[in-house]
This record gives sequence, C-alpha cells and structure tokens, in this order.
Amino acid sequence: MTLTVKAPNFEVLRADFPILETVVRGKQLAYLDNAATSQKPQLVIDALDRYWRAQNANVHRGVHYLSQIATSEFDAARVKVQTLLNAASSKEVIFTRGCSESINLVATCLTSGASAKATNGQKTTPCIAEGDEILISTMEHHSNIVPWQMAAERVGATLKVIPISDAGEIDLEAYAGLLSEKTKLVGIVHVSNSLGTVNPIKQMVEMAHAVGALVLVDGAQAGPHLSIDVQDLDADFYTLSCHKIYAPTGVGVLYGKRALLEAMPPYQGGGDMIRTVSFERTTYAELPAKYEAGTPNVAGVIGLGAAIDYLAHLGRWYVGPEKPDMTDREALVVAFGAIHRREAELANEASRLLLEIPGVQINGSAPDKAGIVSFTLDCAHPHDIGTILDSDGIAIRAGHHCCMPLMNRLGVPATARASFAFYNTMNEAERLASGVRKIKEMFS
Amino acid sequence: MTLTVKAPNFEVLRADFPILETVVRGKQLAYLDNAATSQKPQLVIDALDRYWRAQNANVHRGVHYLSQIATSEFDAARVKVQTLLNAASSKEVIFTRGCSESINLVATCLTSGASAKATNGQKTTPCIAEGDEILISTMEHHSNIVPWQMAAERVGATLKVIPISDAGEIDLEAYAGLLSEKTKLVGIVHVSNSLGTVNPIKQMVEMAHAVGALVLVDGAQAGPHLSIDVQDLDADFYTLSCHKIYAPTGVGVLYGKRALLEAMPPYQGGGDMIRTVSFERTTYAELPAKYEAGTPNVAGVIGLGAAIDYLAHLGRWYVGPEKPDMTDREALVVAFGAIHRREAELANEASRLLLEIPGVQINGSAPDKAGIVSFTLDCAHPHDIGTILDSDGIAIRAGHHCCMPLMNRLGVPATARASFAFYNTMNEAERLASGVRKIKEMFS
Amino acid sequence: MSLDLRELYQEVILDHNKRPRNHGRIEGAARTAEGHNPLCGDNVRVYISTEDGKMTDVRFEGSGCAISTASASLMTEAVKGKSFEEAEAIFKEFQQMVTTTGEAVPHPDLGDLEVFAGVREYPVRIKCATLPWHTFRAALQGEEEAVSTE
Amino acid sequence: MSLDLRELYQEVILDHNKRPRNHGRIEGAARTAEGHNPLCGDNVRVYISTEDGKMTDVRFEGSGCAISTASASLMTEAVKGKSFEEAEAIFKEFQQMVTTTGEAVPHPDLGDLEVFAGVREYPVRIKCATLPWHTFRAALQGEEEAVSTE
Ligand SMILES: Cc1ncc(COP(=O)(O)O)c(C=O)c1O
Ligand SMILES: Cc1ncc(COP(=O)(O)O)c(C=O)c1O
Ligand code: FES
Ligand code: FES
Repeated sequence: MTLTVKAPNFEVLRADFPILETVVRGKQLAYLDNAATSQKPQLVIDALDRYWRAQNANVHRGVHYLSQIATSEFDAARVKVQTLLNAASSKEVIFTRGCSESINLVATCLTSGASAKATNGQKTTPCIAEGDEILISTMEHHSNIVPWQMAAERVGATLKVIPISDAGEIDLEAYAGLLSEKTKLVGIVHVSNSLGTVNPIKQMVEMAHAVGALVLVDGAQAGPHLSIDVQDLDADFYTLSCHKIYAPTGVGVLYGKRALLEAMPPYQGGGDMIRTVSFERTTYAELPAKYEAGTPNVAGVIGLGAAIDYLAHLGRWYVGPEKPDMTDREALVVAFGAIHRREAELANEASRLLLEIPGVQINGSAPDKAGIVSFTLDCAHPHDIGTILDSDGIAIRAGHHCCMPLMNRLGVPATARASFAFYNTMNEAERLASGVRKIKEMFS
Repeated sequence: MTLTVKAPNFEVLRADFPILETVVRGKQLAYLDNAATSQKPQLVIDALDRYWRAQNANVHRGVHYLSQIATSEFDAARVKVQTLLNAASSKEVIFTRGCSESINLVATCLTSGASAKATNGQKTTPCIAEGDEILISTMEHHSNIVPWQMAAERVGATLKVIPISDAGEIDLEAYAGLLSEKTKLVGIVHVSNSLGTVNPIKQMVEMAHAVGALVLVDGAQAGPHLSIDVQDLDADFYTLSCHKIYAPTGVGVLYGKRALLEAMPPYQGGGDMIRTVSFERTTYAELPAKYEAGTPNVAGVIGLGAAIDYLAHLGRWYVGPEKPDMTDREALVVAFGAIHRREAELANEASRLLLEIPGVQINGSAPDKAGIVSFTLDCAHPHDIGTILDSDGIAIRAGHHCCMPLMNRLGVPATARASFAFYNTMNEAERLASGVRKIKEMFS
Repeated sequence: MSLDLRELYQEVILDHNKRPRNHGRIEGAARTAEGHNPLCGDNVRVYISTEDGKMTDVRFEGSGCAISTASASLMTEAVKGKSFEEAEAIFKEFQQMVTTTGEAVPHPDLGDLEVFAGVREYPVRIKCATLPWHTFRAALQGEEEAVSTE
Repeated sequence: MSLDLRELYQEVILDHNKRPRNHGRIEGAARTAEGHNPLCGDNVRVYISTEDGKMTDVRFEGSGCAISTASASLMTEAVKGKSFEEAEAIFKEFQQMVTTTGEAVPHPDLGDLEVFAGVREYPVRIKCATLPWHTFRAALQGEEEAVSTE
C-alpha cells in the first residue's frame, strides 16, 4: 500500500495517552522506556473501565447475559490478533500470561515426550530429544534463553549460539554453519530489545526449514513497531508481549501453526482445556482451548482487542479520509509503516545528538533498527545516568535488559537504553541528549 | 475477635459495585454466578484506572519515577496477600496467572526431577517419583485433577481418589485408609465450587503430615468467603484465584512454605527469575522472583491489593467506630466472618425456597457450606434453567462446573448453580426460587 | 416471562422435549454416530436404517437440554423416509435459519422445524439445536469418532 | 539539576567514584567475600587483612555505579584500623541512616559517610550504598558463597 498523503503530525496523538501529562519532580515526563512497557491509550483504558462496570463475567459455557457479552468480546479479540499477525486461523492464536510464558509453553511442550501419549491420539508429535540441537542467538532476551536451557537439560539436547557482529547483527554465515540435521529448533528474536536490530527472519526461517528445524520467533519488541505477517515469515511459532503493544499487563500471545499446536501435547492442565475428564482418562479440548487452562485474563484480552482497534484507527487517521474502505489488516499495515518510520526518525536524532557527546558509545548500529538507542558513557554507570535523567523527568532504563550474554559480548556490565514510541517527540530526544551532556560534565 | 455491634445492613454495600445496576432484558440484574467470577468494587476499578493514567511502568530494576511507583505498589500488594493468608513471609507469596497455573506450577516442579539439578545447589529436592501416590478427592475441580494426572503420568506415579459421602463430604475414614508412606502429595479443595462443602483442611493436613505427605489446598472458592490462615492450617501450598476475590482477571496466588519453594526447581524460565545467565550456566533468583518469569500482571496485582484493601474496609465498617486501631489482619478476619455468615443466610434461604418446589434436588448438604446452591429440577435441563432465569435477569451457571468426576458421582450430567456473594440480597434469592417455580410449571 | 423466551421455548419444543419421538436405539443400525457438545458435556447418538437409498428409520438416544432433545426428535421426524440428499437440503436450510442474524425470514419448507427460529437470538444455545444434525450427518458419512459441535 | 539530586551526588561521592581509595586486591587476604546486587548485576569483592583483632588493610574490587563505588571507597577508609565490633557499629548506623524514612537526623559519628544520607530518598539505589557493607560483613563472617543484597 503506497501512501499519497503528507505525513500527519504525530504529536497530536499524545492527547490519546493520559499518562504523558505526568509531571515528575517539576518536569514534564519524557517516557523513553517503551521497550520495557508501553503506555495505554484512552481507548484501552475506557474499554477496561467499561468491562468492569458493565460486562464482567467468566467466559465460555455461561448462558447468562454478562457471560455472553464477555465471551463475545473475548472471542472478538482473538480474531483481532489473527488480523494483527495475519494468521491463517484464529485457532492459531493462544492467549498466555506474557511473552515469556509463550516461549516456555513451546519449550516445554516440545520436550515433554512422555506426555505426548496423552494427546488426542496424535501419531507424530514434534519433539526435541537427546542429542538434538537448539539454536539461539547471542542477542536473545533471557526469556528466549533460559526456557531452552531448561528444556535442553531436561532431555539431553545441546544449546548452540549464533554469534553476532560488532554492529549487532546476526552472523548469517555462522548461522548457516551451525544449522544441520541435528537442529530441531531455532529460537530467534525479531527485534532486539537491547540493540534495536531487526533480524532477517524470513531468510532465517527459510534456512532453518531447509534442514527441517522449527523456528520460534520472539516478537516481543517487533509487535509494537512492525507490521507482522506470520504466513509470509513462515514462522512456526511467534510470540507477543501485549503490554508492550499498548495493551494491559498479564497478556501474551503465542501464535503457532495449527498442525504443530494440534500435534503437541498440552501444557497446563485444568478447567477449559479439557473435553472430558475422568480419573481413568482425560481427553483434551480443541485449539485454542487446549492451551488455555483456567480462567483467562478476560479483561486483559479485551483490552488487547481495544489496543488493536486503536492501531487500526491510527492507520486510518494516517491515511486520512482518502481510503474509507480499508480493511483492518490494511489499516494496521499502514499504521505500523508510519510508526516504524516515526520511531526511526526519533531514535536517529537521539543517536546523532548523543554521539556528539565525547565518551558516548552506542550499542547496535545495524542499518535497520527499531526505535531503541542503547548507550554507555565512559565516566558514568548506566544506573547513575538513569537516576540523574529521572530527576529531569526523563524515564529511561539502565541495566542488562535481561540480556546478560549480550552484555558480555559487548564487554559492558550494563547499558542505558532510551526506547521510543510513536508518541515521543523530537524535543524529548533533545532533552535526553542535553541530560546526558550534563552528566558528562558532572562526572568528568 | 468477638463482635459487640449489631450486624449492619449489607445491602448498602451494593453501591460499591457499579455493575449491579445493570438492567438485563428490562429486569434488574441478579448476579448469582459469583463462584465463576466476582464483581469488582469501585475501589478496585479506580485503582486500575489510576494505574493506567498515572503509574504504569514495568516493575523491578527501573530507576525512573513511574517504575518506582509501580514497583512499590506492586510490592505492597504482595504484603497485603501475606496479610490475607497470614503467611510467615511475603516471599512465600508467588503471583501467577490464576489458580490453575498455581496448581500446575506445583505439580510440575514436584515432578521435574531432572531439572532439580539446576537449582541453586540445593541438596534435597521434594519430588514425586515412580511408584509414589498422589491423593485427590472426588469433588476436585478439573484444575486440581488434570495437572496431577499429567504429573503422575510423567513420572509413573499413581493418582488415587478420596471418596465423598452422599451429602458431599470427604469420607475421612477412607482418606485415612488411603494415606500411606507412598503418599507424597494430597491435593484437596478447601471449598467445593459445586457443592459448597467446606472441607476439614486442618485435620486433613495433620493426617497427611503424619505419613510425610505434602498438602496442596485449592483455595479458589475459599479465598472469597473465608478467612484463611495458612500457618494455622499448616498447608504446604495454598492457591487463590484472585478474580473470584473481587480482584481483576489474570492473577493467581501460590502460597508455599519457604523451605519447599526454595528447594523446588524453577518452573518457567525468563526475565526476572534469574540471578545470572550465561550460556554455560544460569543461576536462579531468590524467592519470590524465582517463580515469576517475565513481566508480571502489574495492574492486576495492584488491583488485587486494592481488593484486599476493600475487604479490610469492609471489616472496619462492619465493626463500626468501636475498634479504631484494628490491624488489617484483624479487619480481614472480621470481614470474612461477616461475609461467611451473610452468604450462608442467603444460600440457606435460597435452598429453603427451592426445596419447596417439587422436583428440585439440591446437591451438597454438608452442615458447613459456603454460599453455593447447586440444584437440579426433574423436568428441565440445567441449561434450560439458566437460559430462562437469564431472561428474568438472574445470572446463574449451568453445567458440570469443571467437575465431571463429581457429576458422575452425583449421577447427573450437570447442575444449575446459584452462588452468592455478600452483595446479594434476600430478594434475589426469592427471585431465583420464583423463576425456578415458573420453569417447573412450564416444563411439566 | 419475556416474549423472546416464548419464541425460544415454543409449545412444540416443550412437547417434543417431554415426549421425544423416535427415541431409542436401532439394533444393528446401518449407520450410527455419537455427537458431543463441549459447551455443556451433553451427548446424543443417532441411528439410521436405510433401504434403497431412503432412510426407513431414524432414532436417537442421549442426554441433553430441551432444545437439543426437541431438535433431535423433530429432526428424526423430518428426515424419516427421505433420501440423503433431501435430508442434507433440510439441514442446510435449518442451519441457515438458526445461525443467520438480522431480519428473520420465513422458512416454510422446514415445516415444524421452523419452531427453532428463535434459537438464533441465543448464540450459546445454537449448538444445542445443531448437535443432533451434526451427529446425523456424521452417521451418514460413516465417521467413527464422536463428532463435536466445534 | 534538582536539589534532591545534588543531595545524592555530593562532591565527595563524585570524587570517590572518580578516584576510589583502597581499590585493588590483597593477595593472601585473611578474609574476602564477593557481593552481588541482583537489581543491576553489579559485583564487588572485599579483602581484609587483620592483626590483633584490628583490620590493618581493607580493599575492594568490582564494577558498580558511583554510589556503590564511592560507598566501597569511603567504607574502606572508615573501617581501616578498627576492630570488628567498631566496624559493625558503623555499619549499623550507616544502614539506619540510608533506610530510615521520615525527617532526616544528623549522623556526626559517621564522618564522611554522612554524604550518603541522600540515598534514602532513592529507594532503588539504597542497595548500591549497602552492597559494599553487606560484602564486608560477609567477609568478616567468613561466608563462602557470594552474598546478595536481597
Ligand atoms: C475449586 C476451584 N479450583 C480451581 C479453579 C480454577 O481457577 P482459575 O480458573 O482462576 O484458574 C476454580 C475456578 O474456576 C475453582 O472453583
Ligand atoms: C525481546 C524480548 N523477549 C521477551 C520479553 C519478555 O516479555 P514479557 O516480560 O512480557 O514476558 C521481552 C520483554 O521484556 C523482550 O524484550
Ligand atoms: S445444553 Fe447441552 S445440548 Fe443443550
Ligand atoms: S547500580 Fe549496581 S550497584 Fe549501583
């Protein structure tokens, strides 16, 4: 879809996010910690409020009025996620507690061979076994490392690591060399939360499939910034962290190809994930219920639906009244195109200004980056930077960003990270840089 | 604590729950589906709204203003849960996605012997192994059956079932007979969601401990109605479903004795649950972080804190101005005493009126029951009852209530269930009964 | 009781629920299948006897609500003596009637089955009405495993 | 820059951060321990030499922020030459100063260490200030495993 309109002013969208009005120690909040969690638009806050006041009930199997409303809103949100990811079926969308749980689910179910018998009479169960290899990369978040370490240990598989270049990009040659028939699974982050690098997922999936390996894509940081098409990527599993996509906390998404999710054993047991239970024999429900034991986060999922609505509105607003009959999917594609450009603009300007300060080093210089600027300053520890910027109302994150192996690779114990959302401004990027400049002076 | 005041009028509390104003098909909503999920007081709705507008950030390790507020509210909620359960330490309170996940966590970690090596150098790890026995009861919810079936199958343990009497009470003699040195774990529901029976947990725990078995108490239905003291019960694990305790969806609690939680291997891997990660060796964080991989449901947990505040307010309101310096724990004990009495009153009246209708049978006649009335009518299927009552604005649940084995024991495919909260009224109990009477006429 | 509800629980339905027609099994039936409604746990089994491409007898057994029982009862009456194609055509129209939202249109071809028109206002009960039909079709197609309405 | 912040990053702290005193290891130290701050991943190692119940030398190594580095540096200065009991008394007062909320009170006994009074306004940074001290005490108690501030 090509845009014929002049880009509208993103700053008007700030009014949709009430928290951006916050004043911190006398200064206007500059929220540059979006990679940790995003802020929520009024539309989402209102949907939640409405839910608690007028719709709250447990979903599924309820015959009464509230239960029917809650169920239909809940089911509608699943279809919205299907649209967001361009999944072939809404049955391929599993709601979890978060991106971390989504990854754990896959890592556990692919290595719980013993329970595989319990599935609904499936013949072949995808499974990682002794001697098999799991490939992940140096830039993974702990949530895409530790579950695989635990899984590998459980079955006696080997975890191998794809190296990265100094610029913070996957070493594709090394990746090709590591792939073999032993490789059963590749776990790779779509957008690095520490570097901002956007990885060449489509190509990596193709290479993995050529040796018969499955691919799980950790989309925690891609979800808020890129338009995702799981069918085009041909990813076997794709995970989202919904609180980073302008939706409430406590919701994650696991997308999985239907045949895989059907063949895998169940994860957690409990209400809703069963078909029949007896002490002798329990049979499991069909997708997506099979992987959703217990009462789901009904309000959170409905809030996620509202967040996706907001993004579609954003796409329509961006295009203007010219394309009144855009589908939701088209509107989302437009929205993310615009968001990605806007965030890159902000991050590039922040990087440029920071690099003018002697002693600043930026980690991650891939050409295609999401709005993340990870940096260090020679004379000050990232936590000192964080505390001092906070006193100017500027919220950034300092630390290892749940990427200790990557910090090791970069040779730093921690970094300071400013992460941008479309509602940030050029002025905020400038405030960040001038804050860092003051720290430089103070600590030299 | 003895009360010297005359019981205040519970009906004034209805004003705290905005959803109770709902009009369904022209009739005022009578929400009698509280065992499925409870409604939320304004205090909780407001806390959530405030969170999204003024406090939202990712918790832990954040140095900036919002992150500090969110973290301190989040941590405070953990202490409130400690008070609610009278746990010895807030480190014994683990936040999960729900009661089902809490039970799965324990079932998995007690049977994942292989991963036990990975814990922080613990010597003895509590573990269920081949040939061991797990005891659960006939009246368990699927969430306290299926995880144990899966766990037993994983390691080759045997699942045994404690029978119940016709009145819906645990057969304690049979229980004594089933307990042996082979018994490694007893999983028992505190309050049955289908029968309302309050089980003699303290005695059952004592009996289990005498043979060296651990006890997990499924407190999903006890949390909203009884004052719980895990130290007095001496339960090894206790689980809560927070959306049933006037708190948001997407939050559960696992209480576990510290020594056990420390000795058990971790459950899910990811951010926040680690101490250090390297590709060679990962060490795990201390409690409670060890069991909380990934971003938690921050808003949900803070909402839970507000729900506990509300319950403490309720206790203070009930006592009146006489005891200005009650502790929160004392206020909660008072609140639940009052709630339990009020709900029993409502449920008893509903039972009495229903039993006047020929063909009505009530399932569960234990002397000490929580506010649950499960019934069948000879001429109408529970779902027909549910649909017809709904058209009168009366919300009940019909079905197997995630208790298929219990339905089998009762010899019914399903029941209709009215479940009361303290905000229900005598008038609602009467409307229920007169609705059922009309159905009787219609279907005879 | 509301008007809506009278639309759902019409006299014909209440009657067929109380005294279901063609209730019971056919020993050695040519075709049979079991259906299961995962929303409530109810089951129905349908038996079919055939001769010369016509269904000479159709019966059912199982536990269910008034809607599913009456639907099974009325279905057996509607398809008895019909060919498979004729039955399929009835099913199609029936399904369309109970799942189409919007302005109600008359379905005179359905005869007594038209009493289920009100079900479309009760989304969670639609499966009650269609369960017997899905099971019937599974029996025709000779499916072995229990079908579910999902 | 806000006043509050000047309270936290006092000149003395900035100075000890830039030029930490007693920085380095003591080969064959009588006592040593490693401390770890799980909030940030930073580490510190403390070495102690003793003679006749007095600490003749105390040094530290590690990576940390300005607060923890300056705290380690000022701690080594404060405890050198002291007995274990005297050091423990200083620690107690120091800890009280950085963790007590409410009206600030002077702590003249702490000498230079009083520059950390501002830390109490920054809850997430308190562990930075106490990490060296917890590590020091672990070394005194001869703990083998790395201690953490949690
Ligand atoms: C007795 C009992 N146990 C467990 C559960 C499961 O709780 P949740 O659905 O919140 O995981 C429930 C509620 O549905 C219950 O009533
Ligand atoms: C790249 C990446 N993967 C996984 C996660 C984990 O997501 P969550 O904490 O929502 O489970 C995060 C966010 O913290 C992330 O940035
Ligand atoms: S409620 Fe079970 S078939 Fe209708
Ligand atoms: S930030 Fe690590 S010790 Fe201060």
